[in-house]
Amino acid sequence: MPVLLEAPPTSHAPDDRGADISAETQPPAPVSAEADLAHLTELLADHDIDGARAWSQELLRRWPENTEVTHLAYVLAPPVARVVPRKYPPRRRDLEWEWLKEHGPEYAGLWVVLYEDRLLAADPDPAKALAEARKIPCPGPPLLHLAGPVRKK
Amino acid sequence: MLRTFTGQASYDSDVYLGPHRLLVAVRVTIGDMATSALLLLDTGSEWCVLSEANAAQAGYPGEADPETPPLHSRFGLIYGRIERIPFRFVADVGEELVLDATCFVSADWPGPPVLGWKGCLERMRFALDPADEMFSFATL
Amino acid sequence: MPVLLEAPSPTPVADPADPVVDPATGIGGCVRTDAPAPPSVEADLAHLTELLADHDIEGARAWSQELLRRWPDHPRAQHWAYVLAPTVARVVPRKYPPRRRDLEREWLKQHGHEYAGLWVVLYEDRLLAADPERAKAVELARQVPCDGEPFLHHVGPIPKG
Amino acid sequence: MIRSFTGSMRYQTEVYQGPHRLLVAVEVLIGDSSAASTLLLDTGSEWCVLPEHIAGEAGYPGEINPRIPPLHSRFGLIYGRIERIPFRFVADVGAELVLEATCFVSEEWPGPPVLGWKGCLERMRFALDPADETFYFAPL
Repeated sequence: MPVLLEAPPTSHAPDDRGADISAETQPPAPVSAEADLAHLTELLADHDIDGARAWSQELLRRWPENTEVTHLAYVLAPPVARVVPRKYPPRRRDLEWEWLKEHGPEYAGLWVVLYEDRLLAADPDPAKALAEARKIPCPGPPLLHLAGPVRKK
Repeated sequence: MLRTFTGQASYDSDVYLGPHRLLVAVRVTIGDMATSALLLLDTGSEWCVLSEANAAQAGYPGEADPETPPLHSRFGLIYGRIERIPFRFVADVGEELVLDATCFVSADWPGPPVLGWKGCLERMRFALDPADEMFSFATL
Repeated sequence: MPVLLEAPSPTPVADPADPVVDPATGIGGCVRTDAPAPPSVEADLAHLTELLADHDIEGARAWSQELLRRWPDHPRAQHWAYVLAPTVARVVPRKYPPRRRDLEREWLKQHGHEYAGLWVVLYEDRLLAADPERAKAVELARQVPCDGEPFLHHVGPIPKG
Repeated sequence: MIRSFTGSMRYQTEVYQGPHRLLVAVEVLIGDSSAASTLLLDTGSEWCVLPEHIAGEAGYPGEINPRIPPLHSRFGLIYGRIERIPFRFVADVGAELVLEATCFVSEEWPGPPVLGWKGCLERMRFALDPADETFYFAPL
């Protein structure tokens, strides 16, 4: 006997929460930025990112001067990808990856900075490695990588 | 720069599958299942992952295999077995695609069914286009 | 075609284009390994488990083919060679006419919250069945004729906000 | 079925970033950093995730923000903050792409830098083609 669509199916156990959920999540009236920000945290904790985005824009309308609000509205807004003029000549980084396959294990645990097959710097601290590498001119951005056991192909 | 695909279907994003929230979900018919299921497309997952219930419904019942190392997941260590199960990618447009996926199957897996990299995504060309929320796929 | 290095690595990838590999199933592949020739299948299987635990999937694939060569009649060797072999994707004729599932998604948006926690089976904007148990929902839906693939979905909790 | 892309770059598979194994890895220039970083492309990750040192190097130092709920990860609960940081995909072929990604930044994050779905991949068209191990991308 096919399921009768008019009457909700017998096995449907109405969810008691269903009626209250929508009331419970009604955004609080604009009592304070604090309460509104707490609601934003709730939405993020509930992984309702789109809800958090929409709510952060509402917060911006309510509390335009609040720096926490302006920061969160800015960082949560969905990004816009755009094509940009090249900054660097096009090249593949095969040489860097070949170097890492060959020598990675010898530098395991160190941050290495490579340009093609040239090791510009190696240091346990990535910031130091980059600072060292900056002293050596190269035509494009080098690769910063934490050397480790590299799976052989 | 053009890439061609043999089939495409709309994907779901931010969708709930029971208690599980799937960021990107595509429809696949698993084994002998009568209807397609929604799977989390996860390039960060080593294997495809199915619960024992999914595997049994697909016609691949079984038990945990001591030879199979546990899976490290955000739910902790998960013990199971590795199976090879046909996955049929449902196409709203164009041709459907089948591949025999290597799956980690576990009775302990509390998460959603997962499309993983090894033994599945690594062996097909695919694209995601949020502009029309289409998942496009092709053989290599 | 995976990158083959000049100096063949100790555990080369079982490559479907390789003539030794059966293109339909992806089983087979050239195998070279440095592991000693242990006397027992248990030791070989233990080595396979080690490779998997080390996430060396390509190594495990190659080793599972070596296992098959050494112990062709052993069911575990056959199982591992079969499940680990790289898969081959192929285009297949359609089972159902092509169609988008926008109507089903629209239905879920409108009515999903009334069925929170249930498995629902839809066809376009028609609810064929709803049940807490997946198998029962599918079974109920089978009794309702429809000319395409039904859409099964496990309705989640009601998202707040 | 054809999809067009504005740029592409080679991706790496199964490479190690220190102790971390990256199934699919792409290189991205993050913020003002002078070097490209290797990121795990993970459609199963809610956010892009950056360790503190990369955000600091990129010009985005900062502290844990108590308003931001912790990240549930296989490393456990991770506390941090959310930033909006420009990511530049430096194409091997074709045009470069820039996108201001929403990133979860934490000094507690022990894992590799991650390219996640919300606030990044959800807003660009992309494809992975294992035939030539290439990551294709385009704006929406």
